[in-house]
Parts: sequence; structure tokens; C-alpha cells
Amino acid sequence: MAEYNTMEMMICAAARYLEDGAAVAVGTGAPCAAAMLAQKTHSPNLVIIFEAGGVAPILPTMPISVGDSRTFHKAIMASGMCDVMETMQRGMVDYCFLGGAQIDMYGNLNSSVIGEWSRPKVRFPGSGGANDFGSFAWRIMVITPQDSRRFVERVDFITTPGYLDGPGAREKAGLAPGTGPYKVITNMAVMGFDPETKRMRIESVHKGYTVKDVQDNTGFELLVSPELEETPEPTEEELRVLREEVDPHRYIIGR
Amino acid sequence: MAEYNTMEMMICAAARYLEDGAAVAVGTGAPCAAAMLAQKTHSPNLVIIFEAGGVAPILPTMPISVGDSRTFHKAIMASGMCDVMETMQRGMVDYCFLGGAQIDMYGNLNSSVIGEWSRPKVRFPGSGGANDFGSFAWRIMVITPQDSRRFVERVDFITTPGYLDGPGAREKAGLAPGTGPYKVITNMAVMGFDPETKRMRIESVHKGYTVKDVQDNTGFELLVSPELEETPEPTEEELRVLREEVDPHRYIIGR
Amino acid sequence: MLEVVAEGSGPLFMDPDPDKAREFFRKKNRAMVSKVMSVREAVEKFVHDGDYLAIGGFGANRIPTAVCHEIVRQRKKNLIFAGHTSTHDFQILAAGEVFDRCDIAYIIGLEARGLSPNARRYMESGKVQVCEWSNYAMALRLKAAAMGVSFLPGRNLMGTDTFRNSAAKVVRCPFTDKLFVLYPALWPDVAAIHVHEADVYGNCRIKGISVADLELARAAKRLIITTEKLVPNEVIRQDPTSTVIPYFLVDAVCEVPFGSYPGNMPYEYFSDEEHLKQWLTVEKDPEEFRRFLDKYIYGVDDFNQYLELCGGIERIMQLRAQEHLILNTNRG
Amino acid sequence: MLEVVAEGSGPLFMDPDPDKAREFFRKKNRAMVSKVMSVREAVEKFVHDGDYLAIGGFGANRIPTAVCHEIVRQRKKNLIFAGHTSTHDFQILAAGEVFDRCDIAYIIGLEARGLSPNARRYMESGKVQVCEWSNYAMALRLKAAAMGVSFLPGRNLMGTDTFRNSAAKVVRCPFTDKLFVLYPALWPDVAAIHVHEADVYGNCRIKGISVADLELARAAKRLIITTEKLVPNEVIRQDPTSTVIPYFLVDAVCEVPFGSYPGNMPYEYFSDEEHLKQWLTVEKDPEEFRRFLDKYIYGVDDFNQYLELCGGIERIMQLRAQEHLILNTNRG
Repeated sequence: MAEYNTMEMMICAAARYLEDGAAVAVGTGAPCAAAMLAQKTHSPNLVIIFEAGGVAPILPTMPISVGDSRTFHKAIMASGMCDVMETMQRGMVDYCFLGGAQIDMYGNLNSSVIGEWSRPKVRFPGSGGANDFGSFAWRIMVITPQDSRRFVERVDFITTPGYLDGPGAREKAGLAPGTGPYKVITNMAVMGFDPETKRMRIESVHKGYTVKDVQDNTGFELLVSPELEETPEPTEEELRVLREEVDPHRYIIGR
Repeated sequence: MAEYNTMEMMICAAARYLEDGAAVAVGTGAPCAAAMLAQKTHSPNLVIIFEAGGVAPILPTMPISVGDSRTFHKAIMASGMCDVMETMQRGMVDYCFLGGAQIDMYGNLNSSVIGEWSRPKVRFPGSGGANDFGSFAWRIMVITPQDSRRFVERVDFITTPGYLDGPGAREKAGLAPGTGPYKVITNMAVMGFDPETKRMRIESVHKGYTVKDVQDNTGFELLVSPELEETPEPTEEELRVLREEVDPHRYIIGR
Repeated sequence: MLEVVAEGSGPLFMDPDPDKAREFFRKKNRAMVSKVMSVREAVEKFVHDGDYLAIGGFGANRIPTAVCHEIVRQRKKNLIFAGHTSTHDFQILAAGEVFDRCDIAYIIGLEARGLSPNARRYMESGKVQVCEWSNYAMALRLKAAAMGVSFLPGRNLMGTDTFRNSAAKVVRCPFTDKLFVLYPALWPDVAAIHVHEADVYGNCRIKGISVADLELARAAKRLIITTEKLVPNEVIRQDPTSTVIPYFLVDAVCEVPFGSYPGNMPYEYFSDEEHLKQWLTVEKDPEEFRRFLDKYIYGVDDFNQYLELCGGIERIMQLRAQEHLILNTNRG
Repeated sequence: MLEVVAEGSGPLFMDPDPDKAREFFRKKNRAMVSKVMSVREAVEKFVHDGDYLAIGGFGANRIPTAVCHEIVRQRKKNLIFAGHTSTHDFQILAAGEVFDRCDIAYIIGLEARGLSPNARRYMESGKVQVCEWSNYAMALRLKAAAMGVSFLPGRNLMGTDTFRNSAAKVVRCPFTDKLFVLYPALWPDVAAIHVHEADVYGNCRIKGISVADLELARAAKRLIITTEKLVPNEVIRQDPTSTVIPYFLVDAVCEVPFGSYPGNMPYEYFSDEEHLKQWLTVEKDPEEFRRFLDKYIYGVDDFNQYLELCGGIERIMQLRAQEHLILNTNRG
């Protein structure tokens, strides 16, 4: 097998979940690279959408902003935020990618504050479009480092809804049925969510890591999927496309 | 004074109410001619708006439809129905022109059915944009023939709200305060609405007609303004502009 | 549940549940594949008896005439029709008696041209169940669907019989305590829109007013596009600002030159007022109208044959001159 | 009153009463007169201490930088800011500490570039009262105002602390019995939007994504337009389909070439990543940042002088090459 770094591993793992003909709302960085990789390999009909209005662009280079001119370069439509968000609210977008300073066992995300909201110790940007993406897309994907300060028992602030406090909570709160966190991809593992308890569980562990490694870097108890496996490594072809076509200047994979 | 026909009289009378800098939502026919005449005489800054999306066109000829290409010929914007209606709902349109098969003493208009709604004797087109115009514009203008089958005690169906059943009724129903019927211009007279009772009243009578003529052709009791006057006749200049510039082919004034 | 202050008693023909719509749109194909087909095929595949149908454009301006004809020719039945800004399209569909339920905002009339005697007879026949709205009310219902919510508020219809015979409801705003009408979302089963340019995937451009077609395209579950001409995808991608309907909303793309005839197509050709007058004239006599329909709709295979009967390219050239004000006085 | 199922406890900074907005818009001048003026004059006339301010564009893309600078230079104070899709604009305004209340959707950050140390310090200082929202929630609030209603429904924010610290409310839909968040309308006192082309009256064109600027232009009580260039009214009238902001919404038209610098202006010039990095670097040291602001904002008369300090036309030419991918690798 070829050599690859952690970022390459995460991007390749994420890309595989984006099946042909799906629509995905992305931000900048690794999610955008994953979507581009999927599009250039197994999912030529993947529809890439940016919250500021760019729909299905031919991305010439990595965008530095979800609203910069790359995000609608040779796009099929340069629209606006409401049109994109409402396309998602109508149920036409399958995946979204999100991040955050904290994530908990139900996949709730915090990108607002550390500490008390009224007198925050640390202030972060806030929701941006994250809450909207996490409410409207069918499936939420997260790419983030495995770190117990990041994977916490309880996020200080739920900016974006995961499964909230467990089974049925999204529906009870009024969120569209059938939506929620899908995969969390880290430098060590791919985690999904237990269908019954809606708790995060390890589904595959990357080569060189163990379940214990993952648990040791997580601030809450992880479940383990009965079908636990090793995450397939990036293929030579995936790495070639990623390095030559998706991110030739190593903006993302060079991090 | 110059000779003029009834239609010319009505158009000139209506045009005078459209002050410079106002915005007016119009349909085809006499209202459109009145707006054009106002714009070409005392109100160069009159903004003419069509419900299908045409905003401030330079009208080359009379439109035959409120959505035909004339309605946005050299316009400042070719927009859509929601944008126009919402501009009105925000309070940016001062006047609208409406018509109907029936009108009552409170200025309620019927353009839907004659007879019972569930088994109509006669079916008319329905609201179209009339109810929206009559709800959103600050002031409703009507140009219609004086005829007691048209001016009825009680309209068979309130398609578009006038003052409904009297003072305070619009506000009670939820309509925006300060809106309502303003002037009704016929072949015989200009009628306004009594500020207290919201009932239709004669404000000026055209040359050659009397209050009695007007009342005889009205199916309910009209009030008479204490400042009753004779409607000023069209001026030579108004007639010249109307005949030479507004409607040279006599589509409207030749009716 | 919001306290309902007042509600109309008209029938609500379509379910405003946004989750059912989400389930439908989740499965809608998003692959960028050619959807080019004939109008006949598009109507066969995407218009089913009993469907809720909506037609784009305004009155006789930028309407998908060929789709209206084909629906009549294929003798579709029991449709529910969105009688919203509809004039000649309504007249055609009423001629075929293809619908038996109708949301009314504007029907029967042809604006300044007068009323359709046949459409009026049909609507007075008792064969059609109706519900009353206004143009903006219907546009708001489509906008709600396009936004993926089950209702939107407006300040129209209040206090009128239009409201009382609608299926809208009045509630109080929890922020201001003021009254608002809530309009139920409308997801039509199928819609047809005529545009200036589309690529084979269904990315569309419209020149001039868009009426309520941007909302309609997003609200409709299935969407048939007729286009004056097909353009390469590269042309679309060169200027993404001009795309108003993205391909993933579209199910069929039919190239129909002069497709809004006898209606007006902005920047292309004016309406054929003589032919529209002919419709209104022959409709006065049901027998004569039947022969007229046999000749112009039932008796032809497609829209091109209809165009030929109406004077073909020669007639279009005259209407193009009128549109461009080349013969300013020659308005039929 | 609709029964409120849940409500956020955040402060509502602006009155969502549509009738007060109607009274304002009733009096707004609709005459087609030249509104051309300098940015200084526009900010003097239309931005008042205590105003609710909103800025167009997205992040550092198509932003009216000159207006942000001028607001800081004129030392406006006690503003309320719409922290919606804001990055470099927020950074500038936070540098001037011109606002003391803020609706938060996205603040402090510059997307992939990192967080602004100074903006963060300001927001952690306790000097600013805040309310939480999301980008779409804020867009919906502007859309409600643009539509002339006091609220719009959405299916976001539900179940989160974002909701609990917003001023939104949850109600049940009377048609479907489903829960919806209602967002209160937001009519900003003043907004500034940067566009590609405008005429002297304020008719505007934007190329590429419009973000939430069409809604913002319609919601704002007063509107300052900065434009890359002025175009004749005839150019606007030649293609009315391309107008996205009609003149009667606009109060000031300021010609500001390269006006989104150091941000990206689609089809014109890319963002100056070096200059943006310099901001983030100097902000780490408050003393150094003070000197930086003195040099680039307080110490210049206008935006043209700032541009000169940043490399002038020469620098813009490099950024234009980057925008057009002429030097594909030269991304700062």
C-alpha cells in the first residue's frame, strides 16, 4: 500500500460515503476535498452545494470561503442563501459536513462558547450555517481530530443538533424525521450511531489504531459496533486523484 | 373648453390623484392610461408597477395583459409576483386601481360570482391580484361606469375588501391600518368615502350631471360631501398628451 | 396548536405536510443526465389522471401551450388545477374538461380580451369543485412549499368572502399580537413551465419577469420544461447568475420553438391577438367550438402541426416584428 | 395568540411590527433622483449612533469595506450589528468597537483563515449584549421583513441552545399540527451592500451569488450602495431582468472601485490573503493593532488612500489575475 497521512486518510474515508447521485452541502477544507474526491472517483453525479449560493460548481482550486468566487466557478447556478437552505429544508440534500469545538455522544456540536453562555470563557463564531445544515440535511457527517477535550460527555452549548438527549429527541423537538448524525471521521476511526440508543459507536478503526486508542482519546464511553472492522486504507487511485487533481497545492492534505 | 368623451374624462380625473413621487399598481386599460397620463404631465416621478413583475417600465403602447412584454419594456426591473406583492405589503405602494362586477357603499368589490357562491348564476374570474392590491396598497382607486346594477346595496361576494361593514372593520379583520378605498371615478362623478362612516359619498359631479343623476344610477343611498363641487374638466394639455402620447391608437379612449 | 381565530371553509385539495414532501424529494434523482424528450412522452410519463397540475407564466405570457394541448389530446382526467394567473392555459384545459377540482385565483378571463364563454360554462356547470384564493395567496402557497414549510403568513384575504371560501386560517402573531392569514403549502404533483433557454439536463434561463415560476419550479414534485431552444451546458456554466431553475428540479426537457404561441414570449414574439379572438368567438357556439378543437388540438399530432395551421413561421415573423415594435401599429 | 410551545430567552433588539415599518416605507421617497455621494457623506447622513446595522455580502466576499471603514473612522457608537455571514466586516467594526449589541449567526471568525484575536477579545469583554441565531435564521428574519410580515417559519434551531438563547418561538402549525420555529422580522435601520454595477438612482446588478442581499435590500429602512462602477440608466433599462435591487430602496449610491478589497469581488479580483493575514497577525498585540488601525483607517481620509497603502492598482492587478486563474498557484 501507498504511504498516506492522517488528513488523506480522513478525506478518503469520508469520500466513500458520498454515493453517486447524492447532494452534499460542504464547507471549506477537508469536507470540500472529500466531496471533490468522491466526484472525481465513484460519484461523478455528486451535487456539491455551498450555503452562500454556489450550486454544482466546477471547482478550480480549494475555496477559502464558502462564499468566494471558486464556489460558483462554472456552476450550474449562482443562487443565494435562502434558495440553498430551502432546497435543504425541502429534503433535497442528502449529506452535510460539520465541525465544532466540541461533540458529545449524541453527536451534538458546539461551535458557540466554552463556559457559561452569558459570560463565556471562550467565544467561538456561533452557528453560521451549521445549525441549518444539521437540521435540514438527511445525514450529518463530521471530520474532526480524536481528542478527549473535543469529544466530551456533554457539550457546553448545543449549537447544532445531533440526537440531542437520545432516541426520539429530534422528532420531539420538531426536527424533520429521519435526519441526524451519520458518521464521525477522525484520525483514528470512523464512528456511527447506534440505531437504538442513538449513541456514538466505533464502526471501524484505522490501521495502526485500536478501540482502546479511540476510547482513550474520547471523553465519554463509546459503544462498539458488532460489525467492527478495520477502515479500508486509501487506494493508490484515491490518493493519486486527491494529490494530483483535488489538492495539488496541498492546501488541505499538507496540513 | 375642448370636446372630450366619457372615458377621457374618467382617465383625466383619475390621473390627477396620482401625485409626483407616488407608486401605483395598475392593471390594463383605463388605470394604465391614467397612470401614464399622470407621469407625462404633473408626476414625472410616478412609479408604475404591474403585479406580474414589471417595475417602472417605459410603456411603448398599452399592455393587453398585466404580464405582457410591454409591462417591463425598458423597465428598471423585471421581477416576479412575490417581489411586487411584497413591496406592496411592506407599504411602498400608494395607490392601486381595481374594478369589479359589483361595488357597495363601503367600497367592497365583487369579481367572483353573482348568486350563491356554491351554485353561482354567473362566474367571474375571481380575485386575481385584486384582493392583494386592495389589502396592501394605501389607497384603492376604482374606475367604473355609474350603474345601479353595479353599485349595489350589498355585493353578492366580497372578493376584495373595501371598508367591509364600516368603520374599524378593516383593522378588526387584521388588514393594515390606514388603508382602504379612496376614490371611485365614474362617467358621472367622483366619489370618496366619509371619514366617519366610511360610506361612499359624492365629492364632485362631472359637468352635465347632477347629484340626482348619480343617485338614480346607484343601488344604495350615497352621501354627499359638504364640499361638493363640479369635477374640473380635462384641460387641453391633458387631452393632447392623452390622445397623442398615451393612447394614440385609441385602444382605451376609443371604447 | 396555534389558536385559530378564523378559518375558511373551502376544500384543501393537497396535503401540506412538509415531511411527506421531504420523503418524495429525498428520492428524486439528482443525476445530471439528459432529460430531453417529446412533449407527448413528457405528458405520458409525468401527468397522471388525478394529479394536481400547475402551469407557469402569466395569463397568455410565457406559457407552455404545447403541454396544455397535449394534456387535452391525451384526454387526461380528474386533474386538480391551480387556477393561478391563468388565462389561455385555463381556456385550453377547460376545453378538454381535464380537471374537476380547481383552486381559483384567476380563471375564465383573458384579461382585457374578455371572458371565455366555454370556460365559463364549464365552471358554471357544477362539474368542478372549487376553492377561492388570490394570485398572491397562491404564490405564497407555492413559496411555502418551495421553502419546505407547511405554511406562510400574509396580510391579504382578510375579512372577505374570498377568505371564507378559501382553506386559509387566521392566527395571531406571537410577537406582535397582530392577525395574519396562514396559507397552507402547495406541492403540485406536476408543473409545466416554458423558458427561453435550457440545457439537456434542465438548467433554465428566463428573460423578463419570472411571475411565480421560481417558486413553482421548486414546489412541484415533477417538472416539465418546454424551452424556446436548447443551449449547451457550457453556456449555462458560463453565466451561472442567469440560471433560475437548476436541473435537479426538472424531469423533462422539451424543445418547443414558439412554444408560448398564441401567447406572448418576451423578447421573442408578441401574442397572436387574432387567433386568441378566434377562440373567444368560436366558443360562443359549442358545436362550432367542438369542430375548432377537433381541427386545432385533437386532429393534430403535435404542437408543430398546430403552428402550421395557425400560419407557421410566416405568422411568427409577424408576431416577432410586433414584439420588437417594428410595426408599432400592427397590433392585430 | 398562537400558543407558544417554547421560546428563546435572548433579547429581541428590534420591533417586528409590520405596521411601523409600513409607516416608514410609506414616507420613503420614490423619486428617481441622483443619490450619488461620497461614502463619508453617506455614513454621516444615514448611519446614526444606536442604529441597527447590517452589512451585505458573505464573509470577505462582495463586502462594502469602505462603509465599514468609514463607520469606524466616524466613531459611530452603540450600534446594533447583524452578525450574519460576517467575517472581515465584523473584524473591522469590532476594531472600532462601534456596536454594543449583536445578533450572532457567525462572528469573530474568518472561515478557513482562523479567528480574529481582537474581535474575540471584544466579544469576551462583556461589553456586547448578544442574541444567538443561525445564518438561515437571520436570512429568514430579513426575508420576513422584506415580505412585510412580522414572522416566518423554519424547521431549524429546534432543540438547541442556539434556540434557547435566541428570541425565536416554537408553535404548532394549524394545518399539520407539526412544530415550527417562528422568526421575528428584522428591519435594520441601515444596511450597506456592495454591487458590481449601479446607476445614479440606485438600480443595482450583482454577478454571482446574491447571498441574502436581495432580502436585506428590501428589509433595510435605509440603504447605502457601494458599486464597483456607475453605469448609465439606459444600461439598466436595456436588461431589466438583471436588476436585483430597484432604486426606490436605495438612499445613497457611492462609486467605490475595488470596494470589496481586501475581500473577493467575483469576476473582478480575488481576496488579498496577505493583507487579511496581516490583520490576524497584528491583532495579537493590542498595541500593535492600535498603530495598524491608526495607519490604515483612522489615519486616512478615505478608501482610496487605504488602497494606496495596500499596494494600489498594482496589487489589484495581481488579485485580478488570481481571480481569473491566470496565476493559478499565486494564492498568497
